[in-house]
Amino acid sequence: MTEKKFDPVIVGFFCNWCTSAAADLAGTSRLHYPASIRPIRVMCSSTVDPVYLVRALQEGADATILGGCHPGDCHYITGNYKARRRVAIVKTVLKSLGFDETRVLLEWISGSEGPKFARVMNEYTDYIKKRGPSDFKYLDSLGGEKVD
Amino acid sequence: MKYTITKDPHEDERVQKIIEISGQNIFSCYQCGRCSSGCPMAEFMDVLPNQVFMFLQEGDVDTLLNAKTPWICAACFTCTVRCPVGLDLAAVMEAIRELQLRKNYDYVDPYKVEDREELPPIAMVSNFRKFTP
Amino acid sequence: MAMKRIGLFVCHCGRNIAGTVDVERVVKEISKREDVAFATHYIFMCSQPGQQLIEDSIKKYNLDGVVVANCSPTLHERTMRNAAARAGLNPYRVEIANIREWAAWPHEDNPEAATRVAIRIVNATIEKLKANASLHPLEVPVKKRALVVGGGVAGMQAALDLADAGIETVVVEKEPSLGGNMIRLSETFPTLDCPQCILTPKMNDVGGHPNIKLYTYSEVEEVDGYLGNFKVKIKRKSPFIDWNKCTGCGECAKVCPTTLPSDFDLKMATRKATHIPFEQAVPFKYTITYNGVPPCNAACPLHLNAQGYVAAAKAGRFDRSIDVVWERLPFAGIAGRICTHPCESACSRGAIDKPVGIREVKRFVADWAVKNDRKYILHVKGEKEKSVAIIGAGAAGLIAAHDLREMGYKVTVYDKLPVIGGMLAVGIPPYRLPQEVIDYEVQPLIDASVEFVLNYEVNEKNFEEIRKKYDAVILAIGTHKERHLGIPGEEKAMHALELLKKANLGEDVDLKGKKVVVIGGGNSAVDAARTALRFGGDVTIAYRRTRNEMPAIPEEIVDAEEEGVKFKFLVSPAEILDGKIKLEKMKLGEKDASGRRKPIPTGEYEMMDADVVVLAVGELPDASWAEKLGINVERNRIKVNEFMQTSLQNVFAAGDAVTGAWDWVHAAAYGRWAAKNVAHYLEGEEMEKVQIEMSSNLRGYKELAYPAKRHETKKLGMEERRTTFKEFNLGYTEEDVVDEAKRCLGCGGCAKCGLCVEVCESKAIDLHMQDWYVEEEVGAIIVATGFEVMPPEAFPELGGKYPDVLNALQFERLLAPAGPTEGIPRRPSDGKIPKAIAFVHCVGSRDPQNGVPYCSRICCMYTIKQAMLVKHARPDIAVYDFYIDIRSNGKGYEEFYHRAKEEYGVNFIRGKVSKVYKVGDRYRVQGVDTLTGRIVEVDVDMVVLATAAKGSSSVKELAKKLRIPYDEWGWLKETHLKLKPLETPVGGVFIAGAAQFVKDITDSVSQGSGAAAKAMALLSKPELEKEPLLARVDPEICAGCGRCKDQCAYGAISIDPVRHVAVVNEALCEGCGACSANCPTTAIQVVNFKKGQIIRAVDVLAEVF
Amino acid sequence: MGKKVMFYPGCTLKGVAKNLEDSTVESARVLGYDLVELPGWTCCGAVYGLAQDSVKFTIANVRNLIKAQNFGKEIGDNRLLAVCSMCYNNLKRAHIDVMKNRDKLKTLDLFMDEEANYEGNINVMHYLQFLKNDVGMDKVAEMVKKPLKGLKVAPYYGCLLLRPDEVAIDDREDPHILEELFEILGAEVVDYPLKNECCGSYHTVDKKEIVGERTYKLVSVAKGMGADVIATSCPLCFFNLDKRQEIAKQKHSEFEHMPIVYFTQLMAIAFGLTSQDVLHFDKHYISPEEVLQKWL
Repeated sequence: MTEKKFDPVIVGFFCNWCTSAAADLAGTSRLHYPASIRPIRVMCSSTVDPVYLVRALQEGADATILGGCHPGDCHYITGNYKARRRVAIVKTVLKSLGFDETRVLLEWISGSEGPKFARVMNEYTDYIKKRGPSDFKYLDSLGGEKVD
Repeated sequence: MKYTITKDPHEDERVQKIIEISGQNIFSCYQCGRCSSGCPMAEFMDVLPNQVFMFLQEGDVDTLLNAKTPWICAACFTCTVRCPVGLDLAAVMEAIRELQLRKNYDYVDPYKVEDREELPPIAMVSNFRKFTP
Repeated sequence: MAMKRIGLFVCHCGRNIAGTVDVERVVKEISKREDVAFATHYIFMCSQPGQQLIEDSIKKYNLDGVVVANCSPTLHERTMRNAAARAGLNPYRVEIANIREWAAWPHEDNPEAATRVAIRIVNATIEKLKANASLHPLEVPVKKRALVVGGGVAGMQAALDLADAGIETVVVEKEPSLGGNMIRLSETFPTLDCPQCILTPKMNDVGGHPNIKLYTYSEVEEVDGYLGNFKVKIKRKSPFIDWNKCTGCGECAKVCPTTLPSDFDLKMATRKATHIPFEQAVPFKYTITYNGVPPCNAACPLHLNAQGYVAAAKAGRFDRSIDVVWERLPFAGIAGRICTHPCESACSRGAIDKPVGIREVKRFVADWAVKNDRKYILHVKGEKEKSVAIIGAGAAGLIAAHDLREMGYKVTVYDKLPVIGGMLAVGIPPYRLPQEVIDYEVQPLIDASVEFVLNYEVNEKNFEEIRKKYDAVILAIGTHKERHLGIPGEEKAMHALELLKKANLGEDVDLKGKKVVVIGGGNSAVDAARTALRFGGDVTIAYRRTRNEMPAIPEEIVDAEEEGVKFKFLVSPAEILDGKIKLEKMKLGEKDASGRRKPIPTGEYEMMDADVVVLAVGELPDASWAEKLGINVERNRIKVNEFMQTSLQNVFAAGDAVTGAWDWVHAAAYGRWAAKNVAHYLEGEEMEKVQIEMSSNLRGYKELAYPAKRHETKKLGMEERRTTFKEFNLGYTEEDVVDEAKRCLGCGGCAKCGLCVEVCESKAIDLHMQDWYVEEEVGAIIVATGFEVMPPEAFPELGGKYPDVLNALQFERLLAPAGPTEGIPRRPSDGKIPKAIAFVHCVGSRDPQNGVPYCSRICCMYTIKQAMLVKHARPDIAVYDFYIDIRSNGKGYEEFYHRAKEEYGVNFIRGKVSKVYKVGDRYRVQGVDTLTGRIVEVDVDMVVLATAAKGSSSVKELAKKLRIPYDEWGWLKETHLKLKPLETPVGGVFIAGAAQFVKDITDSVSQGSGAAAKAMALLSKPELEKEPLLARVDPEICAGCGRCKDQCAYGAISIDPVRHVAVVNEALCEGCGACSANCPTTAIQVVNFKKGQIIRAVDVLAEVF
Repeated sequence: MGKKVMFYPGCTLKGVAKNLEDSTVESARVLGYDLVELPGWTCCGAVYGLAQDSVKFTIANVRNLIKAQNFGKEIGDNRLLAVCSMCYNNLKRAHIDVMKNRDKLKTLDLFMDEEANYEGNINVMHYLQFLKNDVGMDKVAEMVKKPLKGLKVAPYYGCLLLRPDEVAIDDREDPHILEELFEILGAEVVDYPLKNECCGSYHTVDKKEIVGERTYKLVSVAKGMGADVIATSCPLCFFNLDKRQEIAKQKHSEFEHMPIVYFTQLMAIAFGLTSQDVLHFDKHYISPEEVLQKWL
């Protein structure tokens, strides 16, 4: 795959109240962003267990993005603050294990920020393209566990 | 009194240059006028500070290059600290002066300064720094 | 468990989806899955035939799960779920795959990619769906009552609408009356109705409505519970008046001597400490404002109610004033003469000019009582058998004797002197404290059978006997031993105590024409010097530091100087010779422990003529005998524990003997504590730790400080002062004392002088009333806490510190017909009617750098209204209105603006003012007219600043209790600005009026009604339906660690103490899932968003292909 | 010997503002501090450059800061005192500028390859801040020998002590530090509303008529408030308010002269330092001698 174009895989966890709505708005506004983004809706950014992020990286994603409401705006009062703490921990752990912690991104995108949603998706994809594929997914020892 | 806008002021190179030198987004001015009303030098100006921003927002840099105002501003920062949107007006005035000075233009001639003996050195240093290239 | 017969329905959405996504390929791809029993596509799934297709397929293929691939779930999730339900499938077994907004539209430039994303999204959705459980909405019971917080116009509207609908409503208002900001207004735009006319009927309705329970002067303290079932604890602040008894007659306010700035009039007027905010107040009940213990009272070691007796004196009620003193202290005359007055040092007035002459007020009322034959009577509260001996009839001994006798003990006081008073009698010269005063004030003790045994010296010989005879003993033996300097020739010197004792006992000392040098800088040095002067001496005080460091009372030093005492500073005695004294020169060094600069010897000497040298270098207790009896003595002082108890258990000690030579008030304070603990000891109760100090951070009302110098007392003629021992300070006159008392700034609010209690016929006033709490259960809460405007002081450049520069709400009071100036604007500084007024818009608003970023919305209109009202009241007042933009976007608003401009002659100038400053007694407004491009200056007499509005300052506290969000400016956050402006994220909590954002009356009233309707809709159901997508605990694997509990923002999780597992209160849970992400064992999961479901979806999404 | 603190006098104090330098150094000596002149200091540039793309105004100041860094290590103190408002403003802004903008610092460090790099720990202080925060107003009060009782002083801050915000030594709209000092010196302080307005600054070189008008306004208002003197800390304000009264008088015949002093001169007088070697009244156009006679 020497000269082959690198198309990253980015799993996006979007909270139901802000970032999902922003994604809807970006779509409705026909704002384009790369198909690298593979979205899933969650109720709140705080519901995203660090395991989800790691799992995505393990299973082949080159990056993950977590979108929540702006600080102070959380539908669930303080969920986004909890998410912020969790992401910080994931990043620290990744870094200390020698992995690229910038492959986890936390962004505050409110329901009215369709353009921002598209911009973040574009910029982050470009960024990950520059970084190249993640080496995390090639770690056999961290192979995915069975889930029932 | 008529001015024809021929080009989107946002695209005007000299406006952009002023934004670049001053580091200020001149388009955030909403014309409250507080800069002018607080300006100790305003009564000596031909274009009020708030009008400077309107000229820039309309892309009319020529008027400003020919105006006395940028050379009358004393960089006292009264407008800067009171501006509701946080514009550093003194920096914008400096940028307009710079457009001239960088063409090797002397606004004052050091040889023509009177009472040079009694003027404090800081007066001359600051004057020349502001008004000569 | 997992679904095996899933149906997929892909929608074309016309060309919206199908134009980009290859729907057939999606169907084909998904059909390959084993768990998919049926897959199809259709042009409009949301249409009737589309829904029918789903219903039919469910039945036909016996589907156990459905994925509809169409648009955002916010649009048609409910539609599809209902369709499934009609076909008998549990609606929670339907999931939406959003392939329109998330695949077709963002990738419409790349159909191939869009199709692949769509397939992936559908696959992920199926993975999630597979483990979905069948769920049923929860039902929550509802308490059919409501709470409205805030009694302004929005809150009242909401309360009335609810009450009219038959819902019992509790209204909580923090002020004593309903009305909010609106009742402060003069008139309202654009109709020019007066709030008194249109709001008071509403207030009365609220006050009298059978379905409304009104708590004014109250605050929400705690909120518990959830949607439909809130428990609210309400703090009822003590008005110190029983409102059930108060008739609103106002007699209390008539006699109240304490004037405070009116909070209702925003300091534009004053009011009494007991007050009704305004004439139409609802409820019409009086409230006493009490801020707490004032600094004077706190600083007094005896905690006399100084503000109280000063207040009564202010009213000319000297009888009441002396009673207030007597509540804590029988020795008013002594204290009034010699106290070192810590009260005055703490007095707030001192920060402005000089403290109030508190001591002299007390002195005056004590003398007044003597003159008017009002005697203090010691009332013994029930005779007791036990007896106490007190050794020493000085400051500490006397108060201990008084207190113990009052408690009923038999008290005997022993003293070695022939007179009562100890150091008061022999240490303080008679020109400061005549013996008659002591005798007069001790008489009530004697009348109440306190036994005094004089000329009786207690020592090691007779002490044990006394100790056996009495149940307890207090040693208050004072400091009657001279300290020695240890310099050569000291034996030639006289000691200050010796000199003072002779003077006090009427002996003569011949010092005529002699040069007297007094060594020392304390009170006894000054006393000795002035005494020697009266004996005819030529007196000099020699002190080793400077005047600044002298510990004597400063005014006594001044008195001494006036009388002719000379001072010599920075010298220390080295040797006393015949007729001379050798002094070593000193200089000042660094500060020592006492905070005074230390004298340092220089090694240089000088000689001074001295026929008599008087040493006043300190006194010590003579406690050597006590030490012999086994009482611990340290550094010559009797050692006591924190209860004033000595090492012998029934022996207590107090006063200078314990603290070392100090002053009367501290000796008395410790004496009182000794007495208190003796009583505890005798009754076998726990003793109390001595606590002399108390602090008060109250600082009086500066605005009450009209210029008034401290009054000086009358003094005896100088000739008599120099030659006789007659009392030299004659105290205040009757006029002076009243005038002086008026200088008090009323730090504590109500002074508790008790004048109102006397006049209240219905006996409603209780100055000891405490705050209390009530609990209410409600189903819905409406928050209508309103707004505040920034104070003018926040804008010094606009002259905010000047008295005639007001904010608009203050000016509103001046325009109000019932306001302090009866609707004619007058300058607060001098009461003059202004000739010109300037209004400044956008002060702090639209100014993210210096204030708030938003437009305060109402200012343009109220400023125009105020300008108009000024013109109404006085057409000759010129009005200048400096604005940036006139925002008149309401019904009739623009027309109103034009009337001001066209008919009323208001001058509008477009440009923001940058500076306002005083020129003479007018104010120069430095503005600009941005339209003509000129600087505009105008001199006016008043300036009104339209300052930015912010949320009510107490709202943040309340919001935290309710768990509703707010922004940095204090506005409460609605769920959705456009579509859910009345709701909050917390179910059952609604917001109305300016609590959400500043708004005018029209909008506030509408919102009040709107919020009431929302609450009614909620309360109209007997039970509430709730989405069942909530957290659930698997008790089998829950470890009970509690980490989920810490994560829950709703307090929905608790740990079952018995089973030691987490339990979710389903009524409180909102289903965010914060708990599940933190659970180390995956025991707590949100139903249908389980970890396994998400991970399977993630696996599909992350997979590379 | 008092405690040593670094002092940046600036060019003007060495000539026309000798009265400012000597009264500062001597008043500090009374308070127990030795103001040691920063060895090898160079001109501060008087005005700070506002163009974003230029570093020329920062170089000299950073060089001064580096010198202070070296000398500070020698005397064991990192405070660099300035009393001229312009010097203070420039040094402080340069410090803040390079601290905020590390790239700029890097460029400068590279440019000045002879010197050590600036470490950023020099505490640039105005003498007033030093009095208030380090010496303590109590200590100042202690040293007052001749309280200036009855002298009405209009405190004048001008621009550069208060603006821009990041260098302000006090509230920019309602400063009180001079007021506090003068009250401690026993003087009566006039509530002077124009205390933070510009004097016309460097326009005194080529547009002295404008400065004359400013002086007319500033002095007349102070007079109207009943002030006997205006006290300032900036040699340029001092020059404009003092010397340009000549023009004010020519233009406005009703104009009344008023002496201008440095706040440090008032300190010196209150401390009993009345020698002309400290006060240099010959440096004043309008002599303050008559107004201050009582305390000299």
